[in-house]
Amino acid sequence: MNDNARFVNRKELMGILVLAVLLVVILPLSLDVFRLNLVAKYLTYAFVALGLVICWGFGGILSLGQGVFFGLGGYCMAMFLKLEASSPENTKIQSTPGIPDFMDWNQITSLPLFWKPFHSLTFTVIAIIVVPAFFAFIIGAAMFKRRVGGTYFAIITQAVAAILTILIVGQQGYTGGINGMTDLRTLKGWDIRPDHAKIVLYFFEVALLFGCIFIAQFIRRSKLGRILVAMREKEDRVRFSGYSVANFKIFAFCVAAMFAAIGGAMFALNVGFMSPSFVGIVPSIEMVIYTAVGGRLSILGAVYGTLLVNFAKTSLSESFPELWLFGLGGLFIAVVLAFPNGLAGIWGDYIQPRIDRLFASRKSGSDPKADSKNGKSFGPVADGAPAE
Amino acid sequence: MSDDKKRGLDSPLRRKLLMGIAAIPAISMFGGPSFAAGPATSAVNTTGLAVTDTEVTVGILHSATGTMAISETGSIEAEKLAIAQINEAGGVLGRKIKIIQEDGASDWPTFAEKAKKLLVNDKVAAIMGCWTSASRKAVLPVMEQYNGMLYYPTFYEGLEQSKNVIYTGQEATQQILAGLNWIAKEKGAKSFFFVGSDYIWPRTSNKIARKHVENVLKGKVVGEEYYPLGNTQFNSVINKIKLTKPDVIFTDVVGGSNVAFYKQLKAAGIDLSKQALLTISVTEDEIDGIGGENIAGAYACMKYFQSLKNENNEKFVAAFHKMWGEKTVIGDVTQAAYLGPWLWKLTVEKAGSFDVDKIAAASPGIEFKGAPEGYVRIHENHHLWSKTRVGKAKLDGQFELIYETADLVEPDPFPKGYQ
Amino acid sequence: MFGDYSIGDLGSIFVMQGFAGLILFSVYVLMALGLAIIFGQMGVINMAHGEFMILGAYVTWMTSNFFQAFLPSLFSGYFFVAMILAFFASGALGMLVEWALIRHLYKRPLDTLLATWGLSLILQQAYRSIFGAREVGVELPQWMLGSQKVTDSIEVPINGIFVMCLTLLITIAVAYVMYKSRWGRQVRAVVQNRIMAGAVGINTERVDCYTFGLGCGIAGIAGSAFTMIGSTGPTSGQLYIVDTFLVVVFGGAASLVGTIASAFSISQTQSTLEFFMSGSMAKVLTLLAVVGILMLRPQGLFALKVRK
Amino acid sequence: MLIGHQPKDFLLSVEGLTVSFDGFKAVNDLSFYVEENEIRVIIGPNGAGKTTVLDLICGKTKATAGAIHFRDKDLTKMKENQIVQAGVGRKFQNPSIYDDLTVFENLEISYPRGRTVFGALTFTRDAVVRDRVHEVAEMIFLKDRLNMSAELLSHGQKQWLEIGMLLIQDPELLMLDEPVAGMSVSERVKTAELLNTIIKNRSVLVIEHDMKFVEDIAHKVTVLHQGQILSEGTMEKVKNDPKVIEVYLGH
Repeated sequence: MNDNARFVNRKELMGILVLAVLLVVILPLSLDVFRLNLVAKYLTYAFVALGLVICWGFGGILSLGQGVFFGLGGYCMAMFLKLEASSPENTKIQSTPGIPDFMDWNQITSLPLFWKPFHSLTFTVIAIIVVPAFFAFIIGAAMFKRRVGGTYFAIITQAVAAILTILIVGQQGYTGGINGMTDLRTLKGWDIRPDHAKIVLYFFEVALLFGCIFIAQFIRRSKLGRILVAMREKEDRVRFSGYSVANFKIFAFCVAAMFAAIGGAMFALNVGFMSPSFVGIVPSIEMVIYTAVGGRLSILGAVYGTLLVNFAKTSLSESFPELWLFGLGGLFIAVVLAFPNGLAGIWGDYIQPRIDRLFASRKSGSDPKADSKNGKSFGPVADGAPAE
Repeated sequence: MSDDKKRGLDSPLRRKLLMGIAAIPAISMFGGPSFAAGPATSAVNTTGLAVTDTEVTVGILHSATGTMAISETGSIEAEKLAIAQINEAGGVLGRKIKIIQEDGASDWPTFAEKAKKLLVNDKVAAIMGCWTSASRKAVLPVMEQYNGMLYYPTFYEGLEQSKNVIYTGQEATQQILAGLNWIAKEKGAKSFFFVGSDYIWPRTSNKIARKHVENVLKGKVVGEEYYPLGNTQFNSVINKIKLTKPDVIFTDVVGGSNVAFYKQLKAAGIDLSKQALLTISVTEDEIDGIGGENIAGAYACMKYFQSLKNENNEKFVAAFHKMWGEKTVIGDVTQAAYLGPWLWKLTVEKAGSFDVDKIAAASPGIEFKGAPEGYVRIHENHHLWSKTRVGKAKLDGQFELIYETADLVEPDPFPKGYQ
Repeated sequence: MFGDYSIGDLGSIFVMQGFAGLILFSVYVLMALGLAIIFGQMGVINMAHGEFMILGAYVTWMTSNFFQAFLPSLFSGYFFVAMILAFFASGALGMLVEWALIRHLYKRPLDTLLATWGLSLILQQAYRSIFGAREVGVELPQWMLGSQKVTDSIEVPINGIFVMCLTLLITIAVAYVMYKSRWGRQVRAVVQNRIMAGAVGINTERVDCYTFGLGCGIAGIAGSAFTMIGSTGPTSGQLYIVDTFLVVVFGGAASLVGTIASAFSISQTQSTLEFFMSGSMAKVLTLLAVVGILMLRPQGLFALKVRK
Repeated sequence: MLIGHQPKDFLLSVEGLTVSFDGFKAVNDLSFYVEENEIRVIIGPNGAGKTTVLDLICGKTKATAGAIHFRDKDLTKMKENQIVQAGVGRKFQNPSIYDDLTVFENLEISYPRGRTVFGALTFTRDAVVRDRVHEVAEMIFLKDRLNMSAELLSHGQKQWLEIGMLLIQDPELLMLDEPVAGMSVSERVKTAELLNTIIKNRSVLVIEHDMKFVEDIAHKVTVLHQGQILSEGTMEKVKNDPKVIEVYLGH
């Protein structure tokens, strides 16, 4: 019980360490830069999946519009990078040098007002966090205060994603339209394209990811985390324990939005462009499946789920593009029908108990009661009921 | 007509089989021609490309899945055909071409990722690929960073020029201006109504068309409308067309929207044999989905039609049908995609090397006399000199050639006065 | 913008524009009815709804090919046969899906969303493998093409009239089935109290299965009808899905009247806006209005206040 | 402010309360007053509107007309969580606890501290909290089940746990909806004992069918019938009211 109150317990620490070794040591050593950059790209989605664990797994709020926040974060970053790439020297063939190329194509002759602050990196970094959070706050406040939840919320977030996509595509003079913002080159003069930059960015991203994992872990371990779980189960009861359910939902949704936005910003840096194809409904739903495969209640599972699905996608679509869609579709169905707790559930139900038994037989001195308790709350709530 | 419809039932299956065969390096299919021993690999490949003494690897990068698979399938087929033919004719510098095909999955970042994989991992000597502007824009920085060579087949909006890309389709002025001139003269057209899908290619094309109509033809644009990609309801814009009674409807609607647009236009009682309509986005491929009866009478402005009467084209169409099924249609982009491997082969042979820098430098001036569209030549700006043609859609889904420019039109990706 | 036109011109345009709105309305109702039954009565979110529609479209295409090849004399009437076949094909697939998939997920509505999304991916790829990646063109009999002149300047498209009649017919049929027939009473009984319904001898599993099948079957008819106005390709179904869901949710999920009212208001808003601005902006504004109203009135237009 | 101000300070005053669902008036112009430290039992046949009254007071259902004052606060204008924070606690008819959490966590969540988002994030499980949880757990007979997942408890234990969750909130007005329903005889006895300890120093509003139990604890009884008060007073008075006998006790 006391163990429970601590921010990470022994098993969880082990889990985080294993992931750290995998991401910091094993992958960089075993993969070439190209593949490592792919991993970096996948990991940007892991941020989104992590956010979904908090808002969907813990809080029971399924958002089908996480692409909106991924996109907002990504676009904020891309706007900064695009401005830097559009220096008057780089763009001297344009009729108006010094503005992004797509603006020039759309007969815009001066930088729009809302672009101007993105000359500043500090402003950009703040915007990456604040803009999506603010947006999530507005949506969340409007919906949760009026007790819109469940499927309605899912469909409305989906509509928001559709609106934003059409808007970005339609306002191409300001956003780059369907092409997105391409050809991003430098960050404060530092070229983000060569291999060594990719490696630096990879490690930076992994560090950020662990930052987010710790935040997620902190939230889960705090009373707030337990309130979220309680809320998912019996919303009314939480209300009658004196909590404002709406505020907690808004908080979870905002955190998820911020994580997604960080992922989006890292995407723009790692991949070198941003496009509306991440904002829409399809990518948003795909991001949900990463979380579901990892186990919607498992923080680390989100990372593994994202990596697994994307590795499968890349390798399958390289050799069997047709099979890939069958595979992905089948994965959705299998996860929902057979493994509602995803990889974490499989781990918690089948693998962990064996390992435990192995350890228990070796050193019988350990406290079996604490172990079983921890095992349960780590293998992330293997026995937990599905979110809905 | 019934014949035409029956093929739908059997052709995909058959196409599938054929694709499977084609995936095996085409040598097995064509009975293994003997490859003359070419120059030493060390001499023709100084940059570590995937070239051996007997083989050279080339990438094909299109969408085989997702919404764009509809359009890009033809390009894949054409490129495979060209490569098979080149191999049959002895390969490139005595080396057989090996294909690595990647799926862009209609997703722009995937295109970038796969392009990078082809260049970095597979070290391909050239990539035949991309279809939409968005995919090209995503791939372009990768091509430039890793110094690859892309042969891009689609007619597009222009405003681009790269050492690492050969544009085998037409850029906007090349495609549009001659067509507008023709229709203005032929139909005495003064007023135009523009309808397009809402993204960069239609918007840029319409911008160029508008300048040309207003400044050169001294006509008037009475309406300019854009609908989101995938929109299926066009009754409102059709009413606006009825209200403004333009001499010419000028369209660049793409994808599934296309089908909806022409079906609804027909249903609204706009008779394309009386109302002139000029499209720059409908090829034989699109008519397949629209249905010939819905679009018959419309004019399309392209550089190639399947029905072109010349020796090259007859051979090309026959070979294409032999490989991909009798009833597979061939559109403008499909033909342009077919040019890619041939132009690359000719350039390699002129440069005497697979090195990308040498190919980029040797490209201007390369002539391809065997092109189905007729003679083409690569311009200094890496686009093609080509003729512009206007065709009239017929009930059977083919175009009847109505007009073609007398000379090759010069590609002008950064047109003065149209920006 | 109206300065250059005569009053007569404007008048007929407004009539035709009103008609365009009505066609859009019919299209929305047709799309949404099947979904409204499934979502409203069963609480299942069927993300593969669009793919069931496209199945109907492909069935129509195959039927037209069959008639052209073997019964060319009856070609003018094939469309009715096609619609019936489309209904049964989509309905049968729907029942199969219910039995294999949905049945296990009634207690987890959000999970049905993910599972049916997976199903939609599988169906899309299946269509691509079977029918090819290219779009297919469905040829219509001559009488369904063109338009009917009402006055010199007012013309209405025949396929529009056809869709409207079809919508009316199907709506009446559905209303009858749901509110008058014995089976409809069973469905509603199951919706209100599954356990009680089971206790009084209603085979709830079978009712669920048929309800889902009916919803999918109507989607099939809709898809068949849409071959007249839209495209038929492996991914065409996705074009409809967001609109469809918004219509259903905006109407208040449990209400057939609500679905119709919401289809009406959304279609009229959109077609009116389309006349004054570009199609893209009209779409954005319509969606924004719908989302905005849903934020103020989350239960939709026509949800009843019930004692919880 | 003087208008409508009661001469005597009631803890809870319900005046002219009406709620209608699509025209059906579940509660119709209802008025009653609860004093400090009073134990009031509401009885009435099924569908009389008993649970709806509790729903209205705790904010779960919004009133169509009328006023509910708790001290000087108008509860009809407050949200559920604000009503709880003002000092009104509610136990539901079916045990409403968090199955996924342990007994300890169930009680801890109900502990009235850190109820804002930020407060919950920075909440620490200090000695005060632990002691209070242990204290309450002892009262509700669950002292040695603190680390058990709540879903494993028996039905009666779940009822106790929910009562414990209310207790730890320390409300001034405690509302219990059929606290002994579905319990075994021995559990019933223990529950009565529990209720007798916890009703000290607070006002309690109870809905109950078990007449024996009502007689044991009630200071005053209100009989509801079709959303209106049929009779009100001591158990003795109510029992002898002919109207009551006709509609309820007589059966």
